[in-house]
Amino acid sequence: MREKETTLYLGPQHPGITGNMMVKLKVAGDTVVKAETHVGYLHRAFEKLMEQRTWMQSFPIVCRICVPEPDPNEENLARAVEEIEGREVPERAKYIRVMALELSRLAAYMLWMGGQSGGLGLYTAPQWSVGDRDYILDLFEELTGGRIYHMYIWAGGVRRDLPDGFKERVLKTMDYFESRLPEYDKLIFDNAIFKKRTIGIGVIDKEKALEWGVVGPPLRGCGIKHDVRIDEPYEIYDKLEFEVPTVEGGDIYARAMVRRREMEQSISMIRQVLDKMPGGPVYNKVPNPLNWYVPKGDAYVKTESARGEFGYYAVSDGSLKPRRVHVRGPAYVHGVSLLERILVGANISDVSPIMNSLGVCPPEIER
Amino acid sequence: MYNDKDAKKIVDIIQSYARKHSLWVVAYGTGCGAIEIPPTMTSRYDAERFGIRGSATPRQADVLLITGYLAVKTLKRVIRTYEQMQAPKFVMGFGSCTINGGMYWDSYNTINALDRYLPVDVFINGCMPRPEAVISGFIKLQQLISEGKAEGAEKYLKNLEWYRENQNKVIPNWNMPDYNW
Amino acid sequence: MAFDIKGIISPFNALKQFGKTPHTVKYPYTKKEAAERYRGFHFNDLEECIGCGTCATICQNKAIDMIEIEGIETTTGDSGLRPRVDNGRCCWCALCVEVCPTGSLSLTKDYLHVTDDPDSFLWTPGVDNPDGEKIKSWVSDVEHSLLDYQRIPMRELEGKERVKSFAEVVLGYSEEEAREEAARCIGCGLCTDNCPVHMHIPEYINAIASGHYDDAVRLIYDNNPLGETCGKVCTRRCEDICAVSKRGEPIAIRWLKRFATETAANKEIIAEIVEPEILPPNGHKVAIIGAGPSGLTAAYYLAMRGFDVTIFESKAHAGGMIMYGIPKYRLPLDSIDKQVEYMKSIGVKIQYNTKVGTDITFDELHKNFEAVFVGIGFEVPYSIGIEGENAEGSIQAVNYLREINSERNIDIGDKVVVIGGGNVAIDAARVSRRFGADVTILYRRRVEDMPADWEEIEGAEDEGVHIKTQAIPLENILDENGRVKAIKYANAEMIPDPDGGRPRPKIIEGDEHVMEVTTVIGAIGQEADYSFFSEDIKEKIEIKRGRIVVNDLQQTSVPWLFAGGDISNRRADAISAVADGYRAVKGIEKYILEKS
Amino acid sequence: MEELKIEKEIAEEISKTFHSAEVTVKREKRVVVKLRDDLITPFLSYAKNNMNFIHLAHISCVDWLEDNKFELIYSLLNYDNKVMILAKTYIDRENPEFVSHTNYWDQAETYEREMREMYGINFKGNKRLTEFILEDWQGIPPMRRDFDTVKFSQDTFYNRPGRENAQDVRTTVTKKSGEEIPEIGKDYTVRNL
Repeated sequence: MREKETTLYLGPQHPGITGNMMVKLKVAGDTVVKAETHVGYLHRAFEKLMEQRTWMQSFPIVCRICVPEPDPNEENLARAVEEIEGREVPERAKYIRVMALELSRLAAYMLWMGGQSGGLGLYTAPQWSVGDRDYILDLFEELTGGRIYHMYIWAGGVRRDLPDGFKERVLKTMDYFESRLPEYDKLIFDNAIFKKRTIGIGVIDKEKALEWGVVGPPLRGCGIKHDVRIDEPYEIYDKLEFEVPTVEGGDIYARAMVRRREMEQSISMIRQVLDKMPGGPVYNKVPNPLNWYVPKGDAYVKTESARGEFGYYAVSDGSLKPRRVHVRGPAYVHGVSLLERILVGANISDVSPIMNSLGVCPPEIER
Repeated sequence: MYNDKDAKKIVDIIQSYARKHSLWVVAYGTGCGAIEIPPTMTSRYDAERFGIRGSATPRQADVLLITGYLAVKTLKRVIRTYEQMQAPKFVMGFGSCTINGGMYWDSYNTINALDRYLPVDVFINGCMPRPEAVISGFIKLQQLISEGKAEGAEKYLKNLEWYRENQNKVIPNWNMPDYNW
Repeated sequence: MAFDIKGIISPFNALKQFGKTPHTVKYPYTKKEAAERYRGFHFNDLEECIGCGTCATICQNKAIDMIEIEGIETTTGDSGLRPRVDNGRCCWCALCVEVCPTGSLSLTKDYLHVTDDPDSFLWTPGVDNPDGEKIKSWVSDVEHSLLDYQRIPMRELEGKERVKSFAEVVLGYSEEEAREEAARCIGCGLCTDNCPVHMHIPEYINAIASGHYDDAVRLIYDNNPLGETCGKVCTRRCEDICAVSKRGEPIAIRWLKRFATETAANKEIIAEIVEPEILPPNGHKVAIIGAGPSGLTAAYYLAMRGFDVTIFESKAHAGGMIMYGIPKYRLPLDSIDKQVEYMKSIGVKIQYNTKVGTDITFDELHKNFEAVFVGIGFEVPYSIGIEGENAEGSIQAVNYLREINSERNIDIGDKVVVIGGGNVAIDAARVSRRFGADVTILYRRRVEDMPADWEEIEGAEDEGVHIKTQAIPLENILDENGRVKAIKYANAEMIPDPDGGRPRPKIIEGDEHVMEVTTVIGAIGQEADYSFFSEDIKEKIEIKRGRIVVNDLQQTSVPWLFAGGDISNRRADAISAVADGYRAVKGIEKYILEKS
Repeated sequence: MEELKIEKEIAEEISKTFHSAEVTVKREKRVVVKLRDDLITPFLSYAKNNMNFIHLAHISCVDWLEDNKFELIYSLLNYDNKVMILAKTYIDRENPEFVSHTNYWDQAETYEREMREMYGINFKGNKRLTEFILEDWQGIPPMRRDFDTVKFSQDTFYNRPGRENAQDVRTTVTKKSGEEIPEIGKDYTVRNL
């Protein structure tokens, strides 16, 4: 029996949608026949604004591109301009940067965990994970002066050195997180409901994944080992011991497990960073930002963020301001072309978990 | 003996007491300030202590949080959401962007002063406001409600034309149903 | 999927949490203090702030306005404005704190402002939160500041090398160094107020920083035709109040000016760059007495405005004190020539070897010219006032330097004592070193009291000049031929001034010493020679403490007579003379236009 | 330089196949190829099919207003050796048109939609050049350099009053000292960053 097709607008005001976007669904019964994403609700024109601002003034605004995880943006822009200019970054600053990146990855995964499981009706999970995430935000507040927007990493290094006793507090928090992970396993990852709702749902075809430009945990959830941290090690990732977990299956559960296992890796990496961190300066002064002429040139740099490969293409024309900064967020592909494809055939109730598992983050799609 | 006037007063007091302790927030993360809503609502800051909780639909909700900048495209949806909400309804503006444009003061796609387009009852300072500030905002709102000063919705209806004029100035294609029946 | 018994039971593990104290921060009943570095509302130390406005410039949100605050005046080195933050714009990134040159601006732990009034978000740090000092959290420090507090060092000849010749000691910035140094400037412009000429300092520095050297030269020549001279020997009051100098080394404004002006290698290039807009002759004639900095400046701008200008110079070379008073290792001859030649090329006429009073009378000048500008400088040295001062072997520094700069030799022997602590004394000492003499400076007070530039003092020490402070000369001891053979001096102690002025030296009785010398050079100051004025002029003009009293436009009590340079200002440096010349141009123009 | 062996091999292969291409090895794992605009499609096809550059990381556009050109940048990644190629070309800024590459990569569609919207470049062959980020946009595409976002924002959106008493530091100082800044200086004074 052929069911009548109806149009369903999911979002922008919808509790299941990630962020502020809209998916226009054609459904037959409960099944999605066609999906069309509509974005632009969060378009702030970052790239245009950066062309109006000097290089240094761009740092406070890039972190706003991705709200749950601002640090990769700062790090990317910093590294892009450093590459154009040929500026060296002190070794200690590189370690601190990696620590901040991994802490923010951990925070982003905690938030994702809350969103993913909360969306499936496991209401205790967000209470735990978002509550625990706050301890990382406390650390960030102490380190950078801001809970959410850190504006900490910038060209030439980082803004301030670690505060006194920070290392101990980070280690304590990491110990706490490590002790919490088995609890999360029991609550979420072993949970029958969670498994039931995620295994075999939202499958990305392994063959297609590469061609579609899938990156990050969704790609590793297809069993493909691809991670900027090992492919093109930046900062000091080549000095750390870590593995890039891959899980076969390509479904929501596989992606969840990739993230779950990466959390362990992040905790271990943070410990290594703190252990190996050398002394010395943390900031190689850039010229006075009012007169900082960055030489002509361009650079494409990328970072592995919690949602995948973050790429920045920066062009300088030798003036005070960037000629162009193009931000390629992982959600750009995940949230539009990939989502539209894998939603076809899914149940309406699975749309939101699928979006969550892909890490669709509208502010980095439209910027 | 109480006369009618006193009775009305008592009803008002009971009403505003009930209102201020059950503020349901429409689940619409309009901007980046939405990232501080989960911590506020969950175990660490636990806003439910104040009777604040999420509501999936605008029609059941009392409070609309404008969490920061509004892109013009979102403004249109926000107006629609706001107009769908039933009185009593309140609007809270988060952070610098809702006050005078914040960081996006020169962006071609974000509005600068929210109170030109929607009646705002409480503004919270910050970029973005911390959970403490958010809770303070709610406390301020509760206080205004109990004092009977949170009258944004009435103001909106009274000055609808003025608001519409401002809204129409930035939204080029106004193809929306009118919910202000 | 098979029946997943483990998956059903394991979530019940959460029951373990039952009864545990929640980690909830029960705000507002319990408060969690913001972090040590929290970036909350601004605080500004109003006393320390100098109103440079860099915070307003850097703010990418245009959140900061500079406003007038009651009780804070505009003074030299302080614009009198203070920042006001629009918290409806601010994002608390603290860029403003990182560029604050004085460190007065900081962020605090306070972040709470909840209101129903959207117009209440204008926040004047320091005024609205006078107690903010106590909760300062994100503070500015030199190490993490975005500003560079270290000057690019100027390359110089080694002390040992220098004394071998009169080669220029300062080697100048390379292009790269100049741009790097210029980039340190925050462009506030506070310095311009302290410059007697009010040169366009932030503009030309910014032009250098952006690589537009031609524009820098144009901006310098806009109100100072002796930019290159000033680039080498200026006393640079601007650097004294540089905003960056509050916590670090000031921008090397003088060296940057030197760099910019030297990019124009000869008079043709200067003319090509500056493209002076010379007005057609207006038929008015102006005479200028003395081709010193004030006279040259007046002549240059008058000539540009179409006046027929003639300078009467008693010596064979133009430049006045900058030619005859400043040693050539500081200001080479060809640099002066280049600047004077350029001025001549735009129409300034100079009559050399024409001393007013002997070769031409002052009345003649008055008859033939509509206005006269006097910039004769202080050329007559003060006597030291000790016995044997006029004996052979005892000379005056200004005369000495003039002779040396005229390439005439003076035999000073091998043991020289210079008396005085000003720049002239140091110059005389350093010049003497270049003739191989062993040089000692005798100065009444302490080193920190010396009026000379610290760089000059350091340079002299590098070159091996001995500085003997708190030493007061008493007598020149002469040999049988009447020539100075030794100097007697007494050590002094510093006694505080009862009136609160600077401490005074007082001779310690009996602590007298004799030092053998071949030459004693006196350098304790000069005065002017007004003998060429006719009696009635002398009566009409007012002379106070050796200086002619003038109005804002350098006009004396005699309307057609203008004066500038050392004879009218107490600062006694080239840049003040240039300023006088520049002002006199306006005065002369006004006088002539009003008259005709 | 032993380190850049793979990159050099790739560069060599490209310059052998496309003689007019200007190939530079920028650094480790970055090869930049400058091509004529009509060679982009053959190049992308060759890189994808023969050189295994199967991942299209992004397509970017830079507006060179002074030269009246748009620069298009295609970034490709090879999953095996992790080398990235940036293929650049210039197209005319007046009536900008280019070939769509949606038939090579599905996700190119999104980039092309965005560039049409933000720069006004028409990608021939892309069937879905619909509104993407903006809604009911009137006027020139906003990412073009000649679009003045500050002016637009000031004209369209309301700025809260109350800040009119702001003073300029430089003007205050000149007012006190009497300095007159010449016309050429003004460009260097107004540090309207």
